Amino acid sequence: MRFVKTYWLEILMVIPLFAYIIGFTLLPILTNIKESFVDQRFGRRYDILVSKIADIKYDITHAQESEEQRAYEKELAETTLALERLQHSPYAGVSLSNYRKLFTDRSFVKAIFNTLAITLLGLSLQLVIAMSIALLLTRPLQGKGFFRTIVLTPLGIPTIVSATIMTYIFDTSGYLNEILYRLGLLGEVPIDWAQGGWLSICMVVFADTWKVLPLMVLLFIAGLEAIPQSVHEASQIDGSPPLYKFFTVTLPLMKPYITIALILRAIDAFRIFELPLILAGTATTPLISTFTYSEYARQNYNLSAASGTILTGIILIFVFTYLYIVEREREINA
Amino acid sequence: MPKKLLKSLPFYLYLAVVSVIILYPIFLMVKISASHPADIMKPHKNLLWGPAGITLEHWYNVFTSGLLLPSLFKSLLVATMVMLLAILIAAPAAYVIARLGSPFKYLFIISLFISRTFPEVAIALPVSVVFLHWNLLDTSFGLILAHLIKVLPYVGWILIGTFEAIPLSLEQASSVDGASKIRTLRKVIFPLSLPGIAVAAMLVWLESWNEFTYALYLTVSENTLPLQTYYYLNRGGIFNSAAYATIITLPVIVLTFILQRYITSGMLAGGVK
Amino acid sequence: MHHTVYTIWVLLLFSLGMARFSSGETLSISASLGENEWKVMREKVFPPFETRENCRIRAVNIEAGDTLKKIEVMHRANRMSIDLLLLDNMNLAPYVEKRLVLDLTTYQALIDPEVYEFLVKPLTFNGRLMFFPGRPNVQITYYNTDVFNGSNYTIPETWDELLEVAKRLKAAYKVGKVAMHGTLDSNTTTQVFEFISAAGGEITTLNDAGSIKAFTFLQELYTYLSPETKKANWNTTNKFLSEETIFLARNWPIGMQVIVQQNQKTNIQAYATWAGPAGRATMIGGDVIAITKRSPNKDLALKFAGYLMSREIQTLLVTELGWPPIRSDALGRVPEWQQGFFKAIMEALRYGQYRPAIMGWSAVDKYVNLAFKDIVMDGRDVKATLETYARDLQEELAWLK
Amino acid sequence: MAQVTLQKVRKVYASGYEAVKSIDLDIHDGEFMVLVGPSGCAKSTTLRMIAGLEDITSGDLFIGERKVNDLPPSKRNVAMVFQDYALYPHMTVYENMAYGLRIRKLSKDEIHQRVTNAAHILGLAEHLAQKPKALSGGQRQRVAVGRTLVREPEVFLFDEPLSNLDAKLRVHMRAEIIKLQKTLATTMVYVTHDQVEAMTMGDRICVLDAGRIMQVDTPLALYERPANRFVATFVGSPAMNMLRGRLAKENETYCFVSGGMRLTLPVDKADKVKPYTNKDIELGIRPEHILDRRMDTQADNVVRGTVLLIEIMGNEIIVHVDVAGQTVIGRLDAHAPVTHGVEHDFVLDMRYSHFFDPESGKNVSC
Repeated sequence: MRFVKTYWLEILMVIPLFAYIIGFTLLPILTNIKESFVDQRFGRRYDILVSKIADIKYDITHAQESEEQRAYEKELAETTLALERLQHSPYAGVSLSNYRKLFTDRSFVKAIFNTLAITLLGLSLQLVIAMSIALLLTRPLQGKGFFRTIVLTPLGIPTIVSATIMTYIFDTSGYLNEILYRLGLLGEVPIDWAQGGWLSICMVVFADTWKVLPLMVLLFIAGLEAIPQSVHEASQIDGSPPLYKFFTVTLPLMKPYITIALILRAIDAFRIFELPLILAGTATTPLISTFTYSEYARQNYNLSAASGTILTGIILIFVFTYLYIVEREREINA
Repeated sequence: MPKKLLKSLPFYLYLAVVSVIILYPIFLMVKISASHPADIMKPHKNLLWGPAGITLEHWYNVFTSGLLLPSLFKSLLVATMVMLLAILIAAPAAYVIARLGSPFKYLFIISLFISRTFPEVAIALPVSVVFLHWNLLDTSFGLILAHLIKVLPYVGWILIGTFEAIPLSLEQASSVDGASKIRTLRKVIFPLSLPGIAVAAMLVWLESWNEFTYALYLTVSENTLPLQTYYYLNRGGIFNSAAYATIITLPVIVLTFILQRYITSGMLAGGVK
Repeated sequence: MHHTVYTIWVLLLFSLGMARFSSGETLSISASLGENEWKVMREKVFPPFETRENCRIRAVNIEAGDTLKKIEVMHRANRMSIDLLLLDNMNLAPYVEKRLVLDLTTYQALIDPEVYEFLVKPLTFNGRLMFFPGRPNVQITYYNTDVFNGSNYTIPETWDELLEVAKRLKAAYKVGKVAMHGTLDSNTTTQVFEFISAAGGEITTLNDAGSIKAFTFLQELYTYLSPETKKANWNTTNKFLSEETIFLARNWPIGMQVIVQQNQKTNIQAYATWAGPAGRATMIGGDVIAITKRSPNKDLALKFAGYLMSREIQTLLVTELGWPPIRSDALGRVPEWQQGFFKAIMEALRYGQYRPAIMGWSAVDKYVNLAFKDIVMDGRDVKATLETYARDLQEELAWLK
Repeated sequence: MAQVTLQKVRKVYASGYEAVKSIDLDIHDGEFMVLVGPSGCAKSTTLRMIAGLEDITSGDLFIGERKVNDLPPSKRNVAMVFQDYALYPHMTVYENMAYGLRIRKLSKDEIHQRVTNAAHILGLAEHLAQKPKALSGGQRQRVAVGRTLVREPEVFLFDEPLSNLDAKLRVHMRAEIIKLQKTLATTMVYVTHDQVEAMTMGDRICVLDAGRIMQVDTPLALYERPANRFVATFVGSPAMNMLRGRLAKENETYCFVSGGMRLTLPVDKADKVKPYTNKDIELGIRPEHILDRRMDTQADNVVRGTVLLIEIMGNEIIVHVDVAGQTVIGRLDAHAPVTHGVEHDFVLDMRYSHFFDPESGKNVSC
């Protein structure tokens, strides 16, 4: 009690944030998980009936003539009966049917594969490119400020916009094919980037990289600038060749920044949504996120919930392994 | 000197290539938004500008369509509100967390971190159902609440970093000087954290301005700019969507150029350690 | 600090106010139209009505796919901000089943005798008129006149010719130049529906002789189709035609607006359709007028419905947009460039069939697309695949009854 | 104006570590009390408890008549100078000083009068409009002091205020603070780890070690009558020599025997240490009481040892001598004829010797 007395202000200050997070993040996630265990067929029907009943009740209260009212009463009775019957239907109660459906659905399995592939490919590509650019922009180079500004341009560009732009580039009659054609790398037959499979994965990865490169470059530049000059000088005096120096001095010192970059990017990559939705479409290149959405759009809420839950699961597993590793390293260092 | 230049030539080449790859798509967007259909609607397109030259007709269409202003207004309102509320909610908590002892602090930061990792698509569905009952679907307020879900943990992190940078002795001095906790917050902590808060605010504004997923789930008829672009993409053909995209992008690019030098790695990293 | 907080509250209340914002004397209508269609609406159709009734018309564009969900949302929340809908007729049953739309039986009188009977009939659900006819619509076959100039290529009139042309085009251009809607959603369903009907099949059965014929044909045809097929829907098809990455494809009449007016392509024309084993068949799509059950201003909405069905507006729509009229006395003079297309539309309408008005159309949609993916795209066995999906479909339909 | 009283004050941290072990301390009104001790002796913790920045685990703390255990710092009417000064970087020097006064709702001109006055005393008059980062270390230090001055508090608290300054400046500020205290005659509690600072500044000094008070007394008393081994060695430099040995009695005279040497005790000391006869005992003697033999040739208490090291100070020399395996440090006249590595006779002036109990380390000779 004394604690509350002394720290009332602090408590008051923390509560809103965490109340919000619990209310608007944790709770939804939990409901989502709950819904995912309700059979889709039951879910939809139940939905309709409940709203219908509510609607009829509303009409009864607003009905003018008594005869109209009677009609509603009758309808109400029928619907309630239907609901009653539904409660005892084979589909009622907790069921794994959604998950069974998902894992027998080839396009969902493909979605899992695509999601992982895009994450892995994207991360490694972005890591290498961003690192190389950061290295260049931190060494004494004429007009690097200019390049820095250019590289950072896409930083704030809405993903939806970058997606829009990328459609111009990756259309079958788009600018990339045109460039390849002009370079003579391509005959009359254009490449269909959205055909699914690796091509589409590469397309999404490219689009994603274009969008997030600035963030990673900034992060790495900060990391490189955090390395004291003396370290570089020391290794120069030791006469270590540049590449050797990079792998033995720079990279280890960059480790914290790299891990941060990777973890943040990985999470976003798992959740990547607009780009594949617009660039590739759900038909040829489903991702878990877009799959979840398309099921939602088809009003298969429970199925959507299940797929969303799976995505959540994958991310959480990833995050916790990451945290575990960080913890262990702490203990090692300490 | 020329020898040195020769040595750094490959670097310049690399940077040049990267720059082109980064800038060309943006150029395309602007180009298409101001090109004659004849130049775009043909098998082999011009990589630079087509012979028919520049036209502003698409821009004219967009501005006269009557769909731009409402969505522009909604986007502005939502982004601004989200910015203010996010700071108002996250800043105090961030301050307290920044002053906590290590075990609790770590715990809080982790929980913020995890709450940020949940996929929107998983959150948006239940939220849309709840908002339906709360009568918040298709309202700016509802969207604001949704965007807060996305930005709060993020801004929380940034601000924790900001507050950690303020030495504890300042607060103690102030309290010895006879200031109450609240006065200390107002007169000492707040002014000192203002720059950090400002940057965080701008980042939040951007996040909300660009947000798509929640908007898609929670909007019925009153679109935000990104949604409007999306629907144009689905419908009006590529010219208008190009014009729209350009319109959304301009303020953003300006803002990011302002932000560039203020963004610290801590903010990007969101303070994960 | 203080007045920041203050402003925040002001803004908060303000946005809440926005939330509560209800139309009042403004009539809110929603439809899923193209830019230039909206243009005509805004410039030619709304203003006279607005002045006559001195009201404001607020038009929002809701995608056909989203309409049901969103109307349902507003209905349940009892915050109906849409009064009148121009609904795609493909999926009407749910609106009735979920009691979202107003029972129009008592307002039957608004339908002028001049309105075609065959358009009104399918709008009554168990004896009650739930919708007004809005705009019949039907897909036509677009073709590139530079290619199909009669000399080396002629427009296909039968399935066999279609297959033939597709083969020759692919041989000539190394890549397919004929496309169909292959986005595996309602777009695909519509065109599959036409193929099945043209083979005398029934799409809701899915494994009858006609369906099997249709899928067998599509499976063979697909290998000669353009890769764009996967991305081709009612919208992108226009782009592909305009960019001349494809030369022949069926699509809705809105295409002519985009292709000819917006993209300024003069070398694209259209004809009705090709004949299958059981003759020519098209699907009557288009929009019907619905008035939301909880619309805050029904009377205005009803007036506007009448206004839309009136002779003047129908004529206007024919002239401006080449929309086929719903009434015999609307003889608008279609502008020169449209006449070819208009002819095609009117002819295609003659082969038109309605979809069955069933609750589970979304199920049909789903299984047809699954079948299309497996059989046509992935080349699986026709009979076996159709068998399984037909079974699932029947089960689901039964469940949804 | 008030005295500060600590009664059985303890500080135990959440981790269970007991930083302060039951301290009793009376700081008189207007007194300059210095808390000194090696790092980790809890001197800062004690100060921060007085300020109210650390809460008190048990015991009572009075400022004047008020028991302030549970009062927040803001209500204790104390002022504090922090080690890192803790100036508000976003305020000008003037605002920094005025901050506390504004909180107390003093009238504008009252504030102005006080601030300018303080600024004048500290020679900050022309810097009032500047922000702290524009100032030099010494000036910042002055501002920190000024900020406490204007408050006219009951008690001033200083937490190692000079430790961030270079040696020269430190000596200077030391003098200033002393002057200040003399003019204000307000109670001041001053924490430092530097015993020279403590000796020069304090009216009284409180020597702490590992959370316990070792001795509280005036600087001179501390020096001449250290209560125990710790204080004896902590105060004064070079530190007091400590020799282990036994107390022997030979025909009415007591003498300290260790290795080769046997040193006769003066009578007064002998009386005090009698009980240690034939027991182990420790002899403490300050370097300045080790004399060169030639001063008086027939003196007793002579020890012979090899000179290990000679430090030349100019006015004097410090010699390290090995006497029967124990190193003894002496402070001799600059021209004493000692040479490195050569055996030499020294006289220990036993009048100034101290004797300590080997176990408890208590000073048993006074």
